[in-house]
Amino acid sequence: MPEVVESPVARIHGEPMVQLPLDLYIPPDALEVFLETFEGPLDLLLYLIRRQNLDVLNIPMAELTRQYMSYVELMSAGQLELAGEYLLMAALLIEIKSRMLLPCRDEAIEEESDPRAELVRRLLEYEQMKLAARRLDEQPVAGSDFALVQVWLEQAAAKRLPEVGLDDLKQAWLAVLARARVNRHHKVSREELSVREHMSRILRLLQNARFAEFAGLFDVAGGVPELVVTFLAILELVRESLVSVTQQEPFAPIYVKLQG
Amino acid sequence: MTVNLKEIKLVLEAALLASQEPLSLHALKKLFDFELSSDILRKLLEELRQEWSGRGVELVNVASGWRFQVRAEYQKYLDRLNPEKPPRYSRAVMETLAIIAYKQPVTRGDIEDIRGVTVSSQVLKTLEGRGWIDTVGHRDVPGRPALFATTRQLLDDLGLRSLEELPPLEQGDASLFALPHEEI
Amino acid sequence: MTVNLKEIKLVLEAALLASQEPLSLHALKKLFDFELSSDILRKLLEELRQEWSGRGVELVNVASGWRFQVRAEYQKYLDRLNPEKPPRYSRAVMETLAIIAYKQPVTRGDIEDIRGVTVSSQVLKTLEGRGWIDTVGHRDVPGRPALFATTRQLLDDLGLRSLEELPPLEQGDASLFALPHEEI
Repeated sequence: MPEVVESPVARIHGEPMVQLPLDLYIPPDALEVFLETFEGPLDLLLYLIRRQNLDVLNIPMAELTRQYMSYVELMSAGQLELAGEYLLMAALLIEIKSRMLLPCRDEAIEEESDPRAELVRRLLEYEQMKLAARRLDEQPVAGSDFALVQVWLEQAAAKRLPEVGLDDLKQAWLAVLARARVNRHHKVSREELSVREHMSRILRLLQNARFAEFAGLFDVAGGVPELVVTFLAILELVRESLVSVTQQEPFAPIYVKLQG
Repeated sequence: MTVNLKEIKLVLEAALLASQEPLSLHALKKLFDFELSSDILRKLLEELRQEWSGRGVELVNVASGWRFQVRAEYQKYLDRLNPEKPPRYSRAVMETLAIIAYKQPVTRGDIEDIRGVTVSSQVLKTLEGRGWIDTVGHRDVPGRPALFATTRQLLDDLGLRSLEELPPLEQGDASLFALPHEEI
Repeated sequence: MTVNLKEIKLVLEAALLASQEPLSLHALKKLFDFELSSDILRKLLEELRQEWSGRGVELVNVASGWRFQVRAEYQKYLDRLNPEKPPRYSRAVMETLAIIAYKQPVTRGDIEDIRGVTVSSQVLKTLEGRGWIDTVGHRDVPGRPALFATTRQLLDDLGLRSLEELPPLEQGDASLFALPHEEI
């Protein structure tokens, strides 16, 4: 015979109670605890059937209903709202019993016409799920019943720097323009950019050597446009007072100095 | 590229040891900048599993892929390091999980029909929060109730590859179920 | 209790593999319900370290104890697994960079004039730290503010040969992006 599961009905003062002493007075607190051990009317019915070794398919309705009602009465005395679902089941049990008391019209009772059939089906289905829940609960669970392996991995090495693309830069610039509403004033052309690039180049060069010879700033190999742009860059630097251009006397070397 | 199989296996091992999540074949292939066939990969993983047999840690294949985990027999030692265990779930939670696992997809109403009691939102939230169930659709009836199913995460956490590996359903005391032709 | 040294080593290995944090000798001793001397423990850990040499994962002794970690040479493989989305610079950083790129050389004041908000030192430090801007001089006005310009490094990182290759800003573009996500 497969195991009949006898989980404690209640714990009173820490002591598990497997059987509820029906003939004893149950203190209200204990009843509450007792109720919590059942997951509902089906669970209670199953308990009664299993405890009494009743045949599920041949439930003696009178006895079962009587026992069930004695529990439900105890229950409703304490917490009526909790007993709601139990009372519904009580009604169903009494209905089944009444129908079974009615005389049968046919000689043979069809299996399907047995009013207990639906209840039995539900009891069996619930019991199956109840057992499945227990098996699932016994299944080892990752993290609590067995640890997962995870060795240390250097995260710092994996840290990545933000990537910036040309389009990001362009979007950022356009956003600036949009917000400043100075689109026209700040329109930057390629020519201006190359001038600005040379301005930075010259300034960088002068950082190291405070001054440089004017002619030395030009890269002749770069061609005419390069020379023009370099010249414009120097003019722009002078205009922005970033550099000064000096010449002691005509035809003497011209020097470009960092201002200040 | 001249990476031999031994080296590939070391890379696989390192990646699996470093990852808490199971790694799928697809993910494992990404470790290499050359094409690695699924057949070879499976063969190497099988070899790795063999090599790790008889140790405190085992290589297992679960729903989402492969992972290393501590062998059950060794867990008791590790438990001494962290004695407190997470509390177990209530019967209401486990019964709800069982119904969703074995009858999926089910609505809350289906669960309540089977259990014979209302299912509290808290129970469903607990399971959803754990990543063990999620909503996979809605039944086309009035109210369009959500249909719940179990997730891959549940299978992973239980160390299973598919729902078929769930414990088989057992019937209660079958011997008592005689045909109901007797009188009351 | 008859636990042999081989078994103890398997337990140590399992515990160390399952722990991301280093485990001290003190913690490792707690794995066993019998006294394990520090000498034996150290000897076993040393043996374990030897056994793991030449693999993708190594056992190391760091300040707070022992741990397994992925060997540096194997890091590159694992990086392929999680091509996490690269972080992005804030709008302040990007706009500042754009202003410096298109209007260089500029002072912090220039940038603030154009953006209409103050520029935090952090923003400039981020860009300097990345090697994308540097100071090319000082404007000869009171306070002698630093002049910022973009560097060769920025061009290299953007794959450009010169600033002229920065995206040209045509009229159409400007209007297209005129008021994209204007915020106060």
